[in-house]
Amino acid sequence: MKFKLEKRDFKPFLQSLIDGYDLYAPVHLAEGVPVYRKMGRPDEVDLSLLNPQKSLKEVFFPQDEVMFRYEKVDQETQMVSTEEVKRERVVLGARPCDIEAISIIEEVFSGREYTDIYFLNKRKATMIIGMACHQPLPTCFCSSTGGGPFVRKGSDLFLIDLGEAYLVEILTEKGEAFKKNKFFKKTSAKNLQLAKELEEKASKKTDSTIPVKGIDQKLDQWVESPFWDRVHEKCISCRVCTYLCPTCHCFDIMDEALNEKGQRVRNWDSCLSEFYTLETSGHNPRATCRERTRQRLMHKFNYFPKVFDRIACVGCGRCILYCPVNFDIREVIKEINAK
Amino acid sequence: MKNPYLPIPMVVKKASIETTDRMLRSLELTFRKKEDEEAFQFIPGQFCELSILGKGEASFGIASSPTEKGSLKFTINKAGVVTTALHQIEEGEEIGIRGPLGNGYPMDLFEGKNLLVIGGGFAFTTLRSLVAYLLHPPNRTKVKDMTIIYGARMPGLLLYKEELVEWGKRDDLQFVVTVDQGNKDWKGKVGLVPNVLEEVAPSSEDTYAVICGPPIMIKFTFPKLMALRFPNERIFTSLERRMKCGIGKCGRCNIGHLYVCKDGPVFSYARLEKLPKDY
Amino acid sequence: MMEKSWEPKILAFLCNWCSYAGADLAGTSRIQYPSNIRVIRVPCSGRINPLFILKALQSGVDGVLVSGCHPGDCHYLSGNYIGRRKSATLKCFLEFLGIEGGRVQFSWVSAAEGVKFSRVVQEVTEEVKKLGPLKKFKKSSWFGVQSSEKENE
Amino acid sequence: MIQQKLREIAKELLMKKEVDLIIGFGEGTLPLRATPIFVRDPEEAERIIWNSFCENNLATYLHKFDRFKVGLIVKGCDARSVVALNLEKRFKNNPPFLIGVPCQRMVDRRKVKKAVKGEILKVLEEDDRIIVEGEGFQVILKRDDFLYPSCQVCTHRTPVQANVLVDQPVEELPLVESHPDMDQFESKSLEERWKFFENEASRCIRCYACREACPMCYCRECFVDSSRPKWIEKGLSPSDLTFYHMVRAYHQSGRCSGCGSCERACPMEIRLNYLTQKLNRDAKELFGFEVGINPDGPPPLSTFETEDKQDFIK
Repeated sequence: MKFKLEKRDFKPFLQSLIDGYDLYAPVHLAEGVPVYRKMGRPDEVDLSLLNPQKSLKEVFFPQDEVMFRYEKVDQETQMVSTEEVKRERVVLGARPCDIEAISIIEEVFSGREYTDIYFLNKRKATMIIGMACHQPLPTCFCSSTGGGPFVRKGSDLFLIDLGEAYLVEILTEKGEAFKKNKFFKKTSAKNLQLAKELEEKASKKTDSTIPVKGIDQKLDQWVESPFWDRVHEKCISCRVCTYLCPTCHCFDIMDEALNEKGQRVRNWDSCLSEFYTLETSGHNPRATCRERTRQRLMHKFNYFPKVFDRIACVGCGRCILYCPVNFDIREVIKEINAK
Repeated sequence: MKNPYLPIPMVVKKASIETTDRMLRSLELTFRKKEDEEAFQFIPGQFCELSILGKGEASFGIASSPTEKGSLKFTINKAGVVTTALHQIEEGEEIGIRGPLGNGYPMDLFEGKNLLVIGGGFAFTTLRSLVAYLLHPPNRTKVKDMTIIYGARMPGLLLYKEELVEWGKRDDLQFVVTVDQGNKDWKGKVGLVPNVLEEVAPSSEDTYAVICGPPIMIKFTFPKLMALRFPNERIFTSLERRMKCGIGKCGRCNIGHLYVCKDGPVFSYARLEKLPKDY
Repeated sequence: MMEKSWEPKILAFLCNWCSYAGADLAGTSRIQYPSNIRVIRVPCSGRINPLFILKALQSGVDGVLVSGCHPGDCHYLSGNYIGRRKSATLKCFLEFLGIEGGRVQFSWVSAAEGVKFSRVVQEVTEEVKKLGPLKKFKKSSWFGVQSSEKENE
Repeated sequence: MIQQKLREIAKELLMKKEVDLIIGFGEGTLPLRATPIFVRDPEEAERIIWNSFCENNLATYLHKFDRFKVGLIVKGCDARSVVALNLEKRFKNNPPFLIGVPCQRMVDRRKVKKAVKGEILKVLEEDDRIIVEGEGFQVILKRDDFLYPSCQVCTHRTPVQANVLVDQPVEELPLVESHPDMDQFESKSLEERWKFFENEASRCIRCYACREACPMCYCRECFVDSSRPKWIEKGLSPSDLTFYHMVRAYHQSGRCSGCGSCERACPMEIRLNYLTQKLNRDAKELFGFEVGINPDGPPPLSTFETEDKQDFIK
């Protein structure tokens, strides 16, 4: 089902979303730094930038998240779990790569034996309004990892910016709630044609030549390769790539206490940190940057595919764009492929 | 949907210092709620996350046997924030617990076979669970010959001393306790675990071996097992890694594509051989 | 209403050899000083890691007093001189960031200066009282607030 | 010219086996970027480049490669970091061989990006101009308008201590008198200053890139990682974020070369440079100490003068 949403109706449309849901969308903080935030007013939404530094995962798996709160009253401890999502949510303006990444995290957090209720509750309560990328960055390689700037997978609604208006596509049952939305108008064949052209143009722009195919099997033989002795050299062990990565999902669980009250919190954690695997005894299974860099890359391209049959990279390019030392994952993939 | 991160409340029934260096303390916990107790079904080798609110969580192997109904036993080495708190907690106080977690020992494989159990130091906890389970009257017939070798650095560092005496009196198992260094009161064996293993020389025929201990012990015992012709797939060990969630989500305890918390902690050497040496 | 009931909490790090003894002397001589201070005895004012001061402020005190031996009197010869440099840089830095200088104070009090100790505590308490409760970066004002629950402002 | 000279020196050092490896800059994979490279083979010395985007402080790698004899390509600020590390006795047995480059000041890639509409695909440097090209556009920018703030105020561009210097020393004058962020910050009231600081810190994602990029942050265990005592929680509460940034900066007191690497490394574009600039100014005013210039003696906070300022002490 396809509709047209005029730009002049966009703000009222956003207002209707804010009235009906918790609306999450990119907003500018300062200095041109956008983030996903819960919106209070329609004019905060800023779709001009492609991807905020911190990816969409933040909306489903916040960097710091209270798991439960507790209070000690006499001898008894009362615990209040915070997994419940109180209001239906809408995410607007997410790009296909980030949306794909959510499904990657979902693979881990759903799981057969144990389910991560905090993530899944949010996922279930959220409708995703995806947005096409017209101007992929030079660092984008989603076309190489099986995605693309116009890939609709995972979106309930999908917006394509046609200049004067948005083309709205309703893609799922969940999205059909919007079928009768008063701002959605009939669309024309001309608009559909324009969308098609934009799609073709954008698809050509993202790099589809990064050879990730078969890399998982290739890496089977690479665990002890001297290749890892050099790859890590320039890495300074910060966590930029893992925190900004839309698919990285490691976390730490900590207790924060203040007198008789407290909370158990989970915070993002990173395999690039020395303290990530350090045991109390002092033993560290991944003691140097070499093993930790290997872990990051192997997890994305070998370990993850072994369990879930897909790589854990969506080609968003954040780790390349924001790395302080210009560590380029594309180069590493190419190098592995060339050997 | 159940929230796997929420601890269930338990109460410290009994706390006791196990060793003369006072670094190991055993806690016997009872369930606060009847329904929690009924839902808690485990096999030897599984572990739990114990939590003291405000301090955090840490994982510990269950030292009691499933046959010992009504309570759970853990033995805790004092090392970090949580373990120190667990050393300070008093009888009657509350502890949060999540579990049972992990795979446990492959009891189905052991069935009808001989079993060799080798333990060193405080890694004996889950082995105690295993042994106590098998020595429970109807279970003893599950395996044929049982050989147990347990070593510690000094007599005072041996765990579960009273039980060790009991086991030593039994005639349905070969039980060897050894210390690296004896003292004037010690009348038992003195010798390192690998050497004792060589001496005892159990047959590898139709036998499974379970080995848990400090890395240095494993390093020297493993070749002796090889010399006795134990194949890799019949040697099992229980690994330790830093853990947080215990359910295969938080990411840190992976060895290759496997998670120690979810796919382990018990692995056969045949399986470990194929993985990166990330442990 | 707030002003009437509110009393500042002040953490005092006192060096074992001089200021702690000075406080003791104030006590045994029955010299009155405000009960707003909580004392932590430290071996030397040079032992004070600026992190202690910041952590104290974060954890809920409204002011910090560090007191040690007079220059030249340090039991460890130079501890208070080294501490003086750390104090100077920290004080400048905190004021630069926007934390009132009055919240972090330093003094020399010898074992014989019970009267001075009492005066210093009175002055510090008065100053912190004037500044009001510290809200900036205090943990408890933020406790239980999650980044994900924050709305965009 | 500088680039050629660097290659020659690197090649010679490696051939004569005077160093195990050279740490320098190579071509980055993005426009406006250079990337650290680690050259072990004399033939590979050809990969070394020099341009206005060699922004990292390579001295930070000296900790990672402390078991090697390192030939380090340094700008003025990097060299001062090495001197400061030397004061802290970091290289007792293995001092690095410093290949000094009198620095032409580095270009702020973010400033350039913001000045240009559209994606930059190619960048050329010509004298004092930067030519930026993208799909269907070419923009010529005046180089001096796009420098890092820390570079604008730099007064020690020529490495103070280098085993070799690849070019003539440059004139040591700051381009602007005072740090732009500093000025702006200091003109504010106490409350406004805190608000600004807190607001900047609020973007922090605790990635610790600022810490890792800094050569002076080499503690085995940082206060943020310590669990006993636990100084700080790991979440994003404004209390912890400001606490982290206060302490991280303060730990640089009397130690920061002012290279600005922390700020450049930050993916969230948090301004950090003004904090350490302030500490440096204090070190100079209070103790007459300038980081990296005084090659002898202990760092200022490990020593004292009996005459030190104490008017703030009751």
